[in-house]
Amino acid sequence: MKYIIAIVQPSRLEAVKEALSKVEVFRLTVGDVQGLGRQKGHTEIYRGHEYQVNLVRKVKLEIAVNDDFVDPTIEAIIRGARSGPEGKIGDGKIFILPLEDVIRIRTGERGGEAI
Amino acid sequence: MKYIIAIVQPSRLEAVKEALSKVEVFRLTVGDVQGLGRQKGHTEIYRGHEYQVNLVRKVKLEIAVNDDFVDPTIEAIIRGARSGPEGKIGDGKIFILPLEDVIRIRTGERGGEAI
Amino acid sequence: MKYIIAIVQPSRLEAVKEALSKVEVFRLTVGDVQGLGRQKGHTEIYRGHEYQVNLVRKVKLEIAVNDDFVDPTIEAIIRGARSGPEGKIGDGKIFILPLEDVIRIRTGERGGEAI
Amino acid sequence: MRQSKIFRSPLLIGATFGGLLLAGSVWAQALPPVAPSAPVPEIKIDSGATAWILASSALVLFMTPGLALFYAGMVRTKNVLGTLMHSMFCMAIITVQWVIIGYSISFGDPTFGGLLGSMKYLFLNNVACDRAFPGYPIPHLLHMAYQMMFAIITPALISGAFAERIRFGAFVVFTLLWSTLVYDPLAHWVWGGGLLSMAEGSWLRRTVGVGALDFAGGTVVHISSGVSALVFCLMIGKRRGYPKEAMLPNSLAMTVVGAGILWFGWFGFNGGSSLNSDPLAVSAFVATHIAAAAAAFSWALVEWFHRGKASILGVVTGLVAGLVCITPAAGFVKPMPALVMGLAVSPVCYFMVAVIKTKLGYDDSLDAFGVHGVGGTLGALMTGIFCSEEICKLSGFATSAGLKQLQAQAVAVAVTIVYSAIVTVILVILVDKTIGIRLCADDELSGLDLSQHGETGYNP
Amino acid sequence: MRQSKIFRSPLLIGATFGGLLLAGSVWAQALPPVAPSAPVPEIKIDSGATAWILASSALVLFMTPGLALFYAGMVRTKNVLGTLMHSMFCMAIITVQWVIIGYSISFGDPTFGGLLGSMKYLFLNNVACDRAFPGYPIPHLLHMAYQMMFAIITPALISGAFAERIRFGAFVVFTLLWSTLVYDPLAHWVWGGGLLSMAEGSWLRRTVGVGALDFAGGTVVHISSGVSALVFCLMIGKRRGYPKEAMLPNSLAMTVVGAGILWFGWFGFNGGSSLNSDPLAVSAFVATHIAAAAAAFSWALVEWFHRGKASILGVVTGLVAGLVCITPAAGFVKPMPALVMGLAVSPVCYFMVAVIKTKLGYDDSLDAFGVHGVGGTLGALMTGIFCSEEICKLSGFATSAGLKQLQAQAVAVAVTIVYSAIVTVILVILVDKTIGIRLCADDELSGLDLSQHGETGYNP
Amino acid sequence: MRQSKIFRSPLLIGATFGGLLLAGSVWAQALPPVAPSAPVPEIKIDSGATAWILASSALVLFMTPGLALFYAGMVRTKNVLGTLMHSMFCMAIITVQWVIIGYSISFGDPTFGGLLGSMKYLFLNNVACDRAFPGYPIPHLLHMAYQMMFAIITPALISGAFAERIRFGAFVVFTLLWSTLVYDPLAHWVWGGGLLSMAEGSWLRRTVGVGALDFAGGTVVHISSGVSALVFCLMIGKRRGYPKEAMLPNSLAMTVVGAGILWFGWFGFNGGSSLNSDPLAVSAFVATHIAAAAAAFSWALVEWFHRGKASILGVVTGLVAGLVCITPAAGFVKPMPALVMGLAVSPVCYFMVAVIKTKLGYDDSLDAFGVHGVGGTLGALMTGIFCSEEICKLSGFATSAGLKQLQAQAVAVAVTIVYSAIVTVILVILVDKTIGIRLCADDELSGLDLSQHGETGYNP
Ligand SMILES: Nc1ncnc2c1ncn2[C@@H]1O[C@H](COP(=O)(O)OP(=O)(O)O)[C@@H](O)[C@H]1O
Ligand SMILES: Nc1ncnc2c1ncn2[C@@H]1O[C@H](COP(=O)(O)OP(=O)(O)O)[C@@H](O)[C@H]1O
Ligand SMILES: Nc1ncnc2c1ncn2[C@@H]1O[C@H](COP(=O)(O)OP(=O)(O)O)[C@@H](O)[C@H]1O
Repeated sequence: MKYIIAIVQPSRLEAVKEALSKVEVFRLTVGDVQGLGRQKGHTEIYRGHEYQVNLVRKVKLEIAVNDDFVDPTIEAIIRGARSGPEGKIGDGKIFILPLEDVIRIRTGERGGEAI
Repeated sequence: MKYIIAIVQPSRLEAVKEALSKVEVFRLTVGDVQGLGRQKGHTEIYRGHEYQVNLVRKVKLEIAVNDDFVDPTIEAIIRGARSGPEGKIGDGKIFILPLEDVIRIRTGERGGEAI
Repeated sequence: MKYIIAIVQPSRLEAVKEALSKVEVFRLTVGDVQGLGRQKGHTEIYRGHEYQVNLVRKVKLEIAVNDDFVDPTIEAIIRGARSGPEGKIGDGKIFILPLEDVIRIRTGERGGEAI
Repeated sequence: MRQSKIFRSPLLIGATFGGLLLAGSVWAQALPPVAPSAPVPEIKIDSGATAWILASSALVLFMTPGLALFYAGMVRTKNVLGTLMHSMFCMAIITVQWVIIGYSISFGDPTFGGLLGSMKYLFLNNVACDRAFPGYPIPHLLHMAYQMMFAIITPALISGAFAERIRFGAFVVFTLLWSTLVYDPLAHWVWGGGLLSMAEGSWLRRTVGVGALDFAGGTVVHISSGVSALVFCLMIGKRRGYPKEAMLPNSLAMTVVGAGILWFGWFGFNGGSSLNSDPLAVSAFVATHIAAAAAAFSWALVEWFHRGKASILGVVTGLVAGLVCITPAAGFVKPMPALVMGLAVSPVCYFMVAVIKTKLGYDDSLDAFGVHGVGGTLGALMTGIFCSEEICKLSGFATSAGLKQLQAQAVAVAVTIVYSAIVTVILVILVDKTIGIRLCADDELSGLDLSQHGETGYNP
Repeated sequence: MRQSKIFRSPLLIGATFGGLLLAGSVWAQALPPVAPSAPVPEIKIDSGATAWILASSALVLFMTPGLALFYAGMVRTKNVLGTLMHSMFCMAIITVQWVIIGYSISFGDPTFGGLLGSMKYLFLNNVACDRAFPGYPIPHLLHMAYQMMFAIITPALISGAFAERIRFGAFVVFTLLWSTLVYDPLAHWVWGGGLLSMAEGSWLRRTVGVGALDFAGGTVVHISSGVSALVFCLMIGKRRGYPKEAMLPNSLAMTVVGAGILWFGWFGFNGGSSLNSDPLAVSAFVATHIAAAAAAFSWALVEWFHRGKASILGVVTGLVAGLVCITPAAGFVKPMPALVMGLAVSPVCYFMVAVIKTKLGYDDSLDAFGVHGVGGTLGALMTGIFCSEEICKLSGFATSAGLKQLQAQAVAVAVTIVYSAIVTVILVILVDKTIGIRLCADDELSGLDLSQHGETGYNP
Repeated sequence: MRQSKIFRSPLLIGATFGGLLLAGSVWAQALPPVAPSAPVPEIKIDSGATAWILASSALVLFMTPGLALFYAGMVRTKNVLGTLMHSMFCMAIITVQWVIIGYSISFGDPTFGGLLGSMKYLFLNNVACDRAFPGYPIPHLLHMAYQMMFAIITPALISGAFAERIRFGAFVVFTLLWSTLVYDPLAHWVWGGGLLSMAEGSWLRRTVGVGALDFAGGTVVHISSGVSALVFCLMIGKRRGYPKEAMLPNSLAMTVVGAGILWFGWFGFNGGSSLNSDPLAVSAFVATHIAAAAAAFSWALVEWFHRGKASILGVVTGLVAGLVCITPAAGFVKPMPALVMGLAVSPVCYFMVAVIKTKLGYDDSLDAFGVHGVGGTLGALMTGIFCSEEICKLSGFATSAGLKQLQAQAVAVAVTIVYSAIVTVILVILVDKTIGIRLCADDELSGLDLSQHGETGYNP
């Protein structure tokens, strides 16, 4: 089992969700984060003073999957998250972490079937 | 050492915290997230137009524990997070990830005693 | 590769970012969280009623790094996050998780060079 | 099944409206011809007075959105819109009720010995825009409009008590009935020449020797709504989780905006109640302002001594308490007594909401009773103590010495409390039995906004 | 390159202003001496009337921030400041335009057979603060100020249609031109003694036999802006993602505040339009309030039947629709017809925004057309049906029976629609060709606030 | 120990109040009987004038919550309530101070050669609601109320300078003292017949030949508060992290609401300052509006040229600057000079806050000095340049040609600056030595809301 963490553009969230549901990944957790990376931030101006804001709004997805779902999930995320065929700086990253166990709180089920 | 991630209903947060403190887990980190899963979202209506909102508000707990604390922690979370004795769809999941090291910033302590 | 999670004081965020950039760690993801730990919360009073709020605002950093960057990263975080030379209760923790793979969405690159 | 549930509320609201109408019409027919009341000398309409009462009417109307914000800032995020709705919707339904029947009940010629107004003004018949309201230099229709704004905000005040747990349909039906059966008669009793009024031959005047002084609604508005609020919250029960769970205000900034608007609007509420742009209006205006300020100040002081910190919620609660307390007195007292009244009201209200409420354990969520009921009662009584011959003369009332007046005030307060409480009990039972008054657990958990209105307050 | 782009907008705005000025001056020279119009008896300035119109002017000005909030609450967070700006900046630029040339176009003596006002009031020449506005007991300068507030809010209304996707420079230039070429002439036609007015010998009077009734701006304000809004949103195109993506309001609480301010301010808008503090003002005030309430109520009912839930967005949309609908009628109808108008307008507007708009697929983002265009048209027509001899007499118009008046209303509506639509088409093309009207994709994605103004609405 | 610290502030506040009282009483006794001042012809109270000044008083009071929002939107989230408190609490304490002693200092008969008013009006003695204020057609008590609103907002303006870092107790004590020792005497000097006034035989009149023109508070309100703000922020020091850390406004939407309310209320501030509902009121009203609009516009233009983008914060800052600048002039200038003043003030203020402030490195957090100090000074001087004989006649002042007037203005400005600065220095030292003026590092870090008031602004 793997714990997949993906950082994507907020505007691509819907597309990623759609792409994931096509490969039958229906469960995930979403959070608001801010990213620092190659993508530049923006400038805000208040009463003539410029402020450089380098943190960029991103969305973080967390998806626990069984091993055979890892590749389709990754591909689906890439498909949904890339801006245009070329992709753009800031499109984000996917991190794959090992996952040892999963428990469904409602039933107490554990492991692969609880995912 | 394990890194336990739990997704629970916002309304159960207090109960989970209480249950955890009973097994002497006093340290954790909490974040607001939104979940997609079996639980259905809700409908919002603006000027006669219906919008399906399928992301559901959830709370994410992150708890780093030493190995012998893993099971009590899991049980405590289940106890606190389940809605009613049967549980309800949407009650959430617990994910167990391996944790290699912990450092307490203030003292620089590492490993089990820093947890 | 490691996935480093650090919980720090919101007021230290800037200092940590600076310290990290000194060791050439330029990419990371930041989120707002609330922590429970040794640090006490605060009291709020509404119309004469006191409420104990024990969750404390914290910032969570997530940084994926190649193995040889782990130690400099940890040291940089400690340097930036510690309040004063002694540190203060509540200064936070660093968690080191194993990371199996990284994919850059834009290019599809994988592994160490995608970090 | 789902259909029927959904439609039960609007149908009932329709039925309520229909019933009111029917009752009104039947009554209008059934009544004996009204005996011509003593002719009040008609005064010429004055453009200055009209200007100020137009402005005052607008100010009082503006208080209702102000109240909406004041209350909505104090609830949890998931209930912010539902709470706004409670006040805002009063603007819609009470207006309709008022122009159909409410004004007539309140200000029609006294019938049944001053129990209710006659149906003379049904559908605003006989309410002319180009003839003066008897005894005052403003058009009759303007008097109707000005009083309408009072009728709107009063039931909205109650909504602080049952916040975060009432079904919307139940709220609407209750509000319509309460306004018709509690507010309108009370307005008649005190201001319309009825039971408690200063009018020659009113019940109170015959009994105690003098009528009740209520300049802008201490009894009619604040005690009635405050007491009904207490009854209501006792009957509907506590919010799930109260008082164990912390239920923190979602936006005190919003509450402050609301309080600012309330203060601003209250100048119309009290300052306009002389129905003229005259020295009396000025006196009421000044008393109002001073009491609000003094009460804000004394609330902060009490907090400082009790908890070591003065809070903004305290300051705005205090200012509202001060405004409530001066309302019955505004046109009868001089500035320094107004200062004293303001300083006095906050400690009492604070004690009520911070100590007594906890002790007794009821959940008056936003302290509708603690502020309006308690502050209004205190104000009505203090009016009897502080009313000044000199100012009273401006309003044409010759006050006959202190004690008797205080006695009249006490009787009026008691009548208002008893009457409001009894009718509210009946209405709550009625509404609960027919459409159900309280949210189910799941709906309370997900909040008024989603469960009752299908909306969310904020979307980031 | 970057320079030139950035500076194109302010330069164009400068040019626009300059052009207006030049045109005005040339015209002022070129015109034949104005024939003295029929002398209106000068009435003495009255302090009460002045008080109420001063207050009304302030109230109407306050509506524009109210509108800013009403609209800004409905957009996505990233556009909240840009949307506020659309209304707030009208306060700045239209004021300047109005005192330079707008008032003169609107209220100068009719020239070219009532097509435009003369340049008599250029730079507020001949607008005295100590002489009465002919026929009314208020200073001439006060009439200018009061009318200015109308000129300000009208173009701001349009901004609901192109919300979330317009370039700021384009907005400014369009607004200035639209105000000068659409609003000012229309105001002249209806209120300034022009084509459509009640004035002796106006085109409409000659054609139909009677002038159009528009008490406070059904045609001039609401139809003109509503129709232009529709045209504009058709031309600028839909927001990216519309209607597939959910574009949820960032803060309905803000929208409610805005609606509360609008209701409050509308008392000045309609109640002040008698330009006096008289029975007519009272009548208009009351009609306004009743229609707003009734429409809020009926919108909630329609929602309840259609979707099973009444919403706060529905209630505030309804109240605005009611206010729009009563605007042309306020000073001509009695309270009960006002109630009917309020009840009637919401179902129609609801049908428009919830059904028709979806069917046709245009993106009138905040329903500027659906509420102001549709509600204004309905109101203008119903004015013809419900205007009451008795009330009309108060305003000095003798209405000559129903059908003819209805016909006059219909013609006025048609003229307004056609004229506004045509000029808007031309202006949109013009502005688009010169500086470009629509945000580029990236800017639309990051939002108006950052891309156009370099700010963010909320920083937690 | 903890006790003593906590209670030090309220005790000191009590002491302050007590001291003021004592001083007043002693003084009242000690003074020689006041020589009867030249009898001003008593004018009859007029209902229209009363209506407008009642409305104006309400409007000016409403500005203080408006200012609270304006400022609170600009601070960081953790300070939003504390910042609201700074303005809101002025409504409480200054009212109490004013009715006890402030009005008497300001408007009592000139004593000590016009340095202070006599104690004639202590506790509002001799301030009748049914006698006219000498020379004006409004009740004396109404004059007191109207002026009270000015006294309230003035110290609140200062709070923009020390935002986010002051102890609440220190704020309260400072504000009370400042109001008594700076505001009240200044009001006396300019409006109460004192040193700088137009009154026969005032010091300025004897020295320069003519008194200072300050229609609604350029010197008394804006320069005094602006200069004190500068002094205060220099003495209290910068916020921790300033200017390195970005301290972004938590909610510009809130700031916009505040600005809208300020504009609205300012109509009462300037428009009411004729203390009548007359042509002069209209003239002041119009000048006010035009200057606000022009300044909003010119601020946007300057930003556009300097940074390539116009911002909403710029527009609202500009409009406030315009309002400030026209305040001393409103009742003396014609519309077109008002336009010029509005256009002129923004570039100067912008230069101050965007360039000079950075250069000099002081932390006037919300630009209380940059806008009110600078804008007020500019306005006071330009009043001397643009005042029009024709308009001045309406207010009964015969202005004696330009240069002398300008000289009088300059002297008044200088006196105001020097006096305000000196007293503020003394007060800040005094308060700092007794209770400590600045938050400790931890409290500043956690914010005013939690550390000073035990509340949080938003709870999601
Ligand atoms: N090493 C990393 N650790 C944590 N987060 C990262 C890392 N690298 C990138 N990210 C996240 O991914 C986002 C996108 O990365 P960025 O460098 O801007 O563009 P690209 O996707 O083209 O590499 C960043 O904003 C950040 O949130
Ligand atoms: N595989 C998963 N990966 C990440 N998050 C998940 C996963 N499965 C469930 N969750 C989280 O748990 C929440 C509850 O899951 P859900 O399927 O609704 O009900 P249940 O708890 O009965 O399984 C989801 O909203 C989501 O946030
Ligand atoms: N075992 C843990 N698991 C998850 N988060 C933790 C853990 N221990 C500490 N934290 C996080 O670190 C923060 C700081 O810890 P705290 O105990 O207050 O002080 P210290 O840094 O001195 O140990 C907490 O608020 C919490 O967010």
